[in-house]
Amino acid sequence: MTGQIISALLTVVLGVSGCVAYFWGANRLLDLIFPSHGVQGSAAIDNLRRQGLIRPWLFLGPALIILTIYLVYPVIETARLSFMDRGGQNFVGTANYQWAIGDREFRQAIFNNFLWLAVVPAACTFFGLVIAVLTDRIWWGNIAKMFIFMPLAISFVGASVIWKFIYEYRGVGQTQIGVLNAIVQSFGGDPQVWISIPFWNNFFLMVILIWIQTGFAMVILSAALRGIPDETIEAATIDGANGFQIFWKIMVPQIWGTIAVVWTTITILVLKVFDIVLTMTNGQWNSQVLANLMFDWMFRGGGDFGRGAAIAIVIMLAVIPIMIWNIRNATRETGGH
Amino acid sequence: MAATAGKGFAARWGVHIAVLLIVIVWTIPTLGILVSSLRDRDQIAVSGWWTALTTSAQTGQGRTEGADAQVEQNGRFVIAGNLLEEDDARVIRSFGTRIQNPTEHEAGTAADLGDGVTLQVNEDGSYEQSSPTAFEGNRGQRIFFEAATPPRFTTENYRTVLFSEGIGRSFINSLTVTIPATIIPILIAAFAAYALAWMKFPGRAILIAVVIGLLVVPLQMSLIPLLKLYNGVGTFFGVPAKTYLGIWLAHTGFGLPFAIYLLRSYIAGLPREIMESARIDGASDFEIFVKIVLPLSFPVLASFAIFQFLWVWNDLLVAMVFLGSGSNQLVLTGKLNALLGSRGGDWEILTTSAFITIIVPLIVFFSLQRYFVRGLLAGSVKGG
Amino acid sequence: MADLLLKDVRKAYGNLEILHGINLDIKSGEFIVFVGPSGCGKSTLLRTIAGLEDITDGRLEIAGDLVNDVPPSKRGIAMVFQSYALYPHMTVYDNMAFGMKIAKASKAEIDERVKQAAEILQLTKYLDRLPKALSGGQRQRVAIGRAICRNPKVFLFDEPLSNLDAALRVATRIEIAKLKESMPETTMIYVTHDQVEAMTLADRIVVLKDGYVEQVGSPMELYCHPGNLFVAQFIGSPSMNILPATIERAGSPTAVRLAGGTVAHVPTATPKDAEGSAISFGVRPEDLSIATDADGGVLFEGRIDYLEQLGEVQLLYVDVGRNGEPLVAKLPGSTPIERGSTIRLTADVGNLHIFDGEGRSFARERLATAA
Amino acid sequence: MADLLLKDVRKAYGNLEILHGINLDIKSGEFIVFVGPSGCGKSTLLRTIAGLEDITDGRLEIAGDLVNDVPPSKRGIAMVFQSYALYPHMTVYDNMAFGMKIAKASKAEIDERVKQAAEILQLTKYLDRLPKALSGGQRQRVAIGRAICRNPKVFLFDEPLSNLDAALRVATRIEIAKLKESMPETTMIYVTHDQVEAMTLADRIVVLKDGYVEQVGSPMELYCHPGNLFVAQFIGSPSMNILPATIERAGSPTAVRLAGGTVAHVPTATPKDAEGSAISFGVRPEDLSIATDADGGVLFEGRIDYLEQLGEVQLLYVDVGRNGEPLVAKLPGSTPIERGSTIRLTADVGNLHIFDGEGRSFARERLATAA
Amino acid sequence: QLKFAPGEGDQFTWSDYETLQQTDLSGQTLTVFGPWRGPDEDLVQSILEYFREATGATVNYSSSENYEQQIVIDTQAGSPPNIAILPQPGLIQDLASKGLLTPLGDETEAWVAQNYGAGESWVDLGTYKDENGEDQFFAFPYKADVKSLVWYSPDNFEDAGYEIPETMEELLALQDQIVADGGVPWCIGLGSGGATGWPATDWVEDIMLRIHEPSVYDQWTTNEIPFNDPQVVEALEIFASIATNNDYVDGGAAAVAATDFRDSPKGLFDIPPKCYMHHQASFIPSFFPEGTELGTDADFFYFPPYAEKDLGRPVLGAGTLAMITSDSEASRAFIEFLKMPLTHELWMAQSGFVTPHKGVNPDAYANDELRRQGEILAEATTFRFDGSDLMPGRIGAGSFWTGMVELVGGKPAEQVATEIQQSWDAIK
Ligand SMILES: Nc1ncnc2c1ncn2[C@@H]1O[C@H](COP(=O)(O)OP(=O)(O)OP(=O)(O)O)[C@@H](O)[C@H]1O
Ligand SMILES: Nc1ncnc2c1ncn2[C@@H]1O[C@H](COP(=O)(O)OP(=O)(O)OP(=O)(O)O)[C@@H](O)[C@H]1O
Ligand SMILES: [Mg+2]
Ligand SMILES: [Mg+2]
Repeated sequence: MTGQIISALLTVVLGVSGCVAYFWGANRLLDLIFPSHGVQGSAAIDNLRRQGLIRPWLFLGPALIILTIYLVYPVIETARLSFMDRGGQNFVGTANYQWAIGDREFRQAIFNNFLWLAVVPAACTFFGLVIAVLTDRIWWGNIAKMFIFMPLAISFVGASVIWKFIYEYRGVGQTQIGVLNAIVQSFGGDPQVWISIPFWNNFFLMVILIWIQTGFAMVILSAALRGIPDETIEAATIDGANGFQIFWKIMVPQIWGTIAVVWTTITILVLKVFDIVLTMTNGQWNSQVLANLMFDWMFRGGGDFGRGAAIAIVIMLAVIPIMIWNIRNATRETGGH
Repeated sequence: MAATAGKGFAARWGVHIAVLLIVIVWTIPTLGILVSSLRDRDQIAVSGWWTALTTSAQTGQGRTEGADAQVEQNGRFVIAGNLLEEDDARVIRSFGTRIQNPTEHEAGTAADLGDGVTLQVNEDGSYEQSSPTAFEGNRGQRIFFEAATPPRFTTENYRTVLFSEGIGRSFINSLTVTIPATIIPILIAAFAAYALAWMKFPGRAILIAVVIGLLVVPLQMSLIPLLKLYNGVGTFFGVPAKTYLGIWLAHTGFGLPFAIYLLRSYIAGLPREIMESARIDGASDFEIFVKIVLPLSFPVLASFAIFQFLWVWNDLLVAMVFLGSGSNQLVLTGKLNALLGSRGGDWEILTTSAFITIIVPLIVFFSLQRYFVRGLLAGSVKGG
Repeated sequence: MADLLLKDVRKAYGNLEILHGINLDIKSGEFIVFVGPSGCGKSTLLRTIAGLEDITDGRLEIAGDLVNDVPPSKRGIAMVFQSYALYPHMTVYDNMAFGMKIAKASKAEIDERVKQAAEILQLTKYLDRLPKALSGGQRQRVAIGRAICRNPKVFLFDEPLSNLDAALRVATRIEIAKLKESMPETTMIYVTHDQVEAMTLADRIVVLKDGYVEQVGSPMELYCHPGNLFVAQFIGSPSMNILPATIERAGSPTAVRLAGGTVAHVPTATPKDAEGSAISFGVRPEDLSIATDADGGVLFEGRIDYLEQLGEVQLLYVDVGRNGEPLVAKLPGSTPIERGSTIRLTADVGNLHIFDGEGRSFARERLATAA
Repeated sequence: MADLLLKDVRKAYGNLEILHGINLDIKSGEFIVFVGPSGCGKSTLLRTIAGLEDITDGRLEIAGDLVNDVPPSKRGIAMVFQSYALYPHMTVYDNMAFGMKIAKASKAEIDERVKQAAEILQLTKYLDRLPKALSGGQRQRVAIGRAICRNPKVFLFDEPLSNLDAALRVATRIEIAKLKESMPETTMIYVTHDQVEAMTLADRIVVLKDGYVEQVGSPMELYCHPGNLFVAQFIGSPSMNILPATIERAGSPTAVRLAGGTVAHVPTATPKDAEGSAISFGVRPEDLSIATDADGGVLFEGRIDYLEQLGEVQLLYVDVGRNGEPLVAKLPGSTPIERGSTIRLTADVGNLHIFDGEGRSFARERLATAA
Repeated sequence: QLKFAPGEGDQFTWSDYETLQQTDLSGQTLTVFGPWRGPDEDLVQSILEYFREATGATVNYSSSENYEQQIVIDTQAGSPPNIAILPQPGLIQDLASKGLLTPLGDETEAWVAQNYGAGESWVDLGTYKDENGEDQFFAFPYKADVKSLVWYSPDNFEDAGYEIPETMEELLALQDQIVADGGVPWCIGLGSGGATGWPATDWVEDIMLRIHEPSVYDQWTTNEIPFNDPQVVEALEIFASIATNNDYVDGGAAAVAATDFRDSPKGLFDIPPKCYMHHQASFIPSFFPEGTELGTDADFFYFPPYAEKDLGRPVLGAGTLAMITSDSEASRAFIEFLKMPLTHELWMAQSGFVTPHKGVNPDAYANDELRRQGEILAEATTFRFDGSDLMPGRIGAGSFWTGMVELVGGKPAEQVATEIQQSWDAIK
């Protein structure tokens, strides 16, 4: 055991220090190759200019390499596969895409995904923001935050078990072991099979993701909130603004960039998330979403890589508007720089 | 600002009450997991977890002892015994002999079973069955009863999970995977984010776009091409394909787009004058990054660290694929998962593992919380 | 009605007490100026009055009501922050309009008032800009504009003109004076480092030092009758020359012997027991003049060490043998003087000040009764 | 050696040109002060010199090298930012030591220089504090300290004293002057709004307006011989009184008829063709004095509208019938004057200024040759 | 640590162990990837232990919650285990057609045909088309499950005076009898997270085997007759007539799809009982309440055939199949190991293992229940593998499942079948 701990420690230290060594060393090396200290006049300036050309790439280098290997290459591979047959061996043109357009389930998934996109990012961001703001100024705020954060930390399987027990249905008149039906029944209503009510079941599934992801929004937004200069809030207080007005008119606009980040991230997450649907309904009762459909085609019963890849590409294309919006934001921010 | 003078009653308590309400709503499901993890499987499936907290009426059944336990008393044959175990805390309220009507008779009264046979079951579970004729057969009378069951919890699930073989090793495996897989992407992403936010070079906007685009790449799509690559590299160099380095890089890769995206947006928002001031002080980009940007980015670094840690910690798929699923390489989630039966009905184990895995991320969350400092930039610039 | 009463107001950050029991009684409609060295607690006091900082101890009353626990927004104040505290995401217009929008003023009224304030502050061109695209002075003006757009009972200004150029400064100062005139009921509290601002604007000046009030009084009172050495040196620029001296003969006038041996007859009463004690003798640079032969009382004689030409006036740094610390004299710019030459200076006895061993003015009893 | 040469330097934010071709030749070791109205581009120019802003057009040379593209760190400059730009996460000590640490100075040297700067700036008590626990003036001093701890070829100060009280301001100003004296090779460029600072510190003053250089010259030159109306009014406080007038007789001296009908004989040469043209006539408030009966040339006569007592001096706002715009006069504080009374003012003819229809000084030819 | 010391107990064929010891594999590593986790993993490890002990090979067994996904990834990426053991023929077909499996050879094929009960059906089960479209024997069946079982509580039957039905007619009559007595005959739960619906496929398959010839069943699973063939629709309708009848199922029709298959058998043991019968495979006792004793508290009977149809005693089953995904000496030796009766007996002697291997000693069965299941398997006139597993994954683990959910949700059988057929067409 101790041996293992030591070797683990060693691995950790090696791994991390290797990374640190790269950045430090690469920068050092650059300074050595193109020295700017101790060199006279224009030579130093020339060297500095060279440094300026190279250094961004030193900073970006590892990220770019890793991104290329781990994400860009697979994307290209995916794009390639989306024009191939199920085994990925023969070229089939756009057949996979044509199939997708004609597929009822695919269209269902697109529709549902729109629902998800409309609800989940907004809800998570909103709740996350409200919680971040409220907990920010009370002494037990950190503890409260921990409770909101917990769902995020609970492994997904654990979470799905408990939501099962929330939506669980037992026949009319029986003891309900699902919280929701127990409540409904205690108010004299008839228990429902929540996750099988078409259309509405989407929302019951969304609730789960909202429950989980609000913690995410909360953490990031509370970090951002802490960065708001207090003075502006003080000024607004003096201007007579009440809590709500300060929140909406002073705080929210100032962390708008972060809100956009959170929103974008959750939007993308929604596009990718499939485990909730998979474990709760597996897309039955009209609750299919794209990511689950993709997973289904990729891996179920040996899989059809072509179609899976085609759906994956559709998911990626869906992000383009978000991408454009973000780039706009980014260039606006940096416009002054 | 923390010191702003008084607020009204509503403002003072309203926030507390509102937060409390939200916390309660949010915690109910989590509480459900906690309670479920302390119950045994049968209970989980038959009664709502919230009922576990209170005394509830539950039905049970027992059987009188067989005929050979009978004694003859005053001309009647009597079988006496107890339906409940010695340390059973249940209190019997009513009983019956037909399964369709288990609450026919009140506890403590004698029920007439016909043919002169009577049966009395008392609250403590003791029963006495008497008959004018001798009992036959060695399977006794089935007795159904309804008993008040006090809350019953078991730490058995935790014991099962915590003392399962190899859990310590997988815990260390998990840490070995998680710690570098958290720190490495932070470093790499922070450098990249700084470059994307504050350095001038051609193609910056495009790179930002690409990063956002890569956020959406589904993990599942990358696994096969990557593993192929790993195997290729592995065979080429004659090293095993599944190594810690491999999984760190994999997690780094999957975490990077978000990290860069998040960090860049934060770093770009730092006051420009501070950066300029450092530049004038002669600091190079590297020094500015290390001495100014990193310390000022602690809040966002901490929040990213929390998430990356969490994702890696709770990840199973990537670990299985890139580290392997042998018992030596199993990470904690993998190990806990292996405790579940093949058909996955072990909710008590599931909920228990959920609670065990939650602890480390919570510690991380709490210890990184303090980097969410208020007014980090206060006093640095005037105006704005 | 916006009387302000501070009773033993204390403020501490953690263990560090910044304000040590401030007592002030500000009448409704008064224009009060806080002056004091950097870091003495002026901003802190202002923020305390605004309600942005909790009062650690003491009472703060506005219009007779205890407001220790009243939130800032309910105190009816407007404030200009030393660090501006502009809303970075709002245009200049919106920054100025915010308070009124909150107060649900009509669009037309908001527009009118903002435009008017912008006009006064020469910001009209910049109404659509965000603060980050403004110069330092422009930002400061926006901060002022934000306050004057509103209609509060109390105005708090924290060095509102520090980043403005002289002309604009004068103009804005006059605007503030006018503003005050147009709202006779409104109380204004103003922090400044500028003597001219303090002297011209204030009904009363509060001199602070290290978290204590040193003296409160009208500008002329502080100038002519500083209560102690600190105030004497603080008010007036360049500051009063202070020299060690001894009382040769107490009474009224008091005969004071300077280090150089000269004796001056200061028309201030001193108690008998002070005779022979070491005191400080003060004279303002601008009260010094070149002694003509006709003048009997040459106070100082020395070599001109250094000379600063300021146009209308010139500053003379005269070595009168005080271990290198020069005596400063301010003479009309036209007087022909050469660096290195020797000069003899005198002053009207009415402008001489004497302070006891603890630095308190001997004239303070009179002041105390006058106040 | 740190000559600075700006040749037609232009700077635009997007389409908005802020600096319209600045030409300046700054000698090594000079102390240059930039003055100008708020928003005229002083900070921008300074930031351009520092290399923080790209030059849109033109050439910037330091010590003979074109440095348009040289990064700030290689220009050998230190800068005090108008907005301080302190490192919020570092203590005062570390803020000041940062530049030297980067330059790999020895610990002992850093310590010595920081302590020394802190001493000068009265910051010793606060060395361990973070910027957020400092008052406005203290922050500003840290910013100054940061610059003076380093040993650059060029110092850039952007309104470094605006948040300091008078005494500290004088002290710091003198420290800066001393600093300059101790480094005769170092060039200093200083932005200020304070006339006294500009006058006392500068070797040459650069007056900027709306992104153009209006005049460059030594303090006294600008004071005595302003090149145009703008400079005349900008330098000096309160600013020069400008009145419409016509040239009655050109030549040297020039006879000028004021609106009131008075004729003044100004000893400035005017070209013949200017005769009869409408001009502006200027006289500084401090150059005005009460006309005694003996004086022949009463320039103005009017009612005292308003009176400001500043202690040593008083400001008179005299209604001389200029549509309510008063004439300002600065008289010694001791002169007994009453508001509402009528006063007659005169001035030394040597202190009278005349400007042509476009606002240029008639004396400018002489100035041009003198420069 | 060997569970049963070699040589002890004559129910085991210990001679096999000696044979195994002849093979020396020390220094070699064998990686085995299987579906068993948790308690099942302990069982499989106890078997592997003998292999380790006897041959000296290092055997690494691994499994995963996402094992279907994982095996696809590992084989596709080129780092497969040596041996993969999977329960889904559909998935195996897929791997085979991509050339990721190594044929086991004619000899093994012949061995199965000879030594397994209903040997030809097992050979068929292990035979798949390789990448060239040729049939090869790839998968060695090891460990079977019997699906045609109905579970009940003997006590409750006794108290109510019900008899074990011997024919389908009797079963249907019993069903009505129970309703008449105020009880509920069936507990059916289709819930299974992402796999919701599969228990119903077992019902339908069992019914198929009881109303049609086995050949129809085969045509159905290979789509030689369409899914919406009237013969199939008939089976669906029979199932629907039970599952959508509020009187017949606990909780009413709505509960069927919503109840987890792991929870549903618990209704048998409730007081009063929620239902009297539960159709499920042999693994289900692990989900009975704790302390339930098989044989006394719970028992099973064979899901009977229609007397009038005279189709013999068809048995529906499932099983796991072992394949070589990465060939090596050890892999081959492992397949040989699986052929040994001992390998079967060792697991039989523990729990949850039924085998069609004719050479094993039935005495090795740990209990009567297993033995009786073994007998059902042995007495079967027809044995058919789980049809949904035979169908392509998209159908058998996809539209068939969802279709079943829709069926119990009230959709007409005809329409359900047509939709499933459409999805089948879509992947052709
Ligand atoms: N980022 C920007 N975008 C557009 N205009 C700007 C920007 N920054 C400054 N300006 C404008 O440029 C002009 C000059 O600004 P600068 O800061 O140089 O003024 P300044 O002379 O320093 O004034 P002050 O004395 O008020 O500090 C101002 O009118 C200002 O509004
Ligand atoms: N958050 C804080 N924690 C500790 N000390 C503080 C804090 N804020 C201010 N101080 C100290 O309190 C004292 C008073 O500060 P304040 O801002 O009131 O000064 P000031 O009179 O406004 O000075 P200035 O003219 O320089 O703005 C200063 O010495 C300052 O260092
Ligand atoms: Mg202050
Ligand atoms: Mg400026």
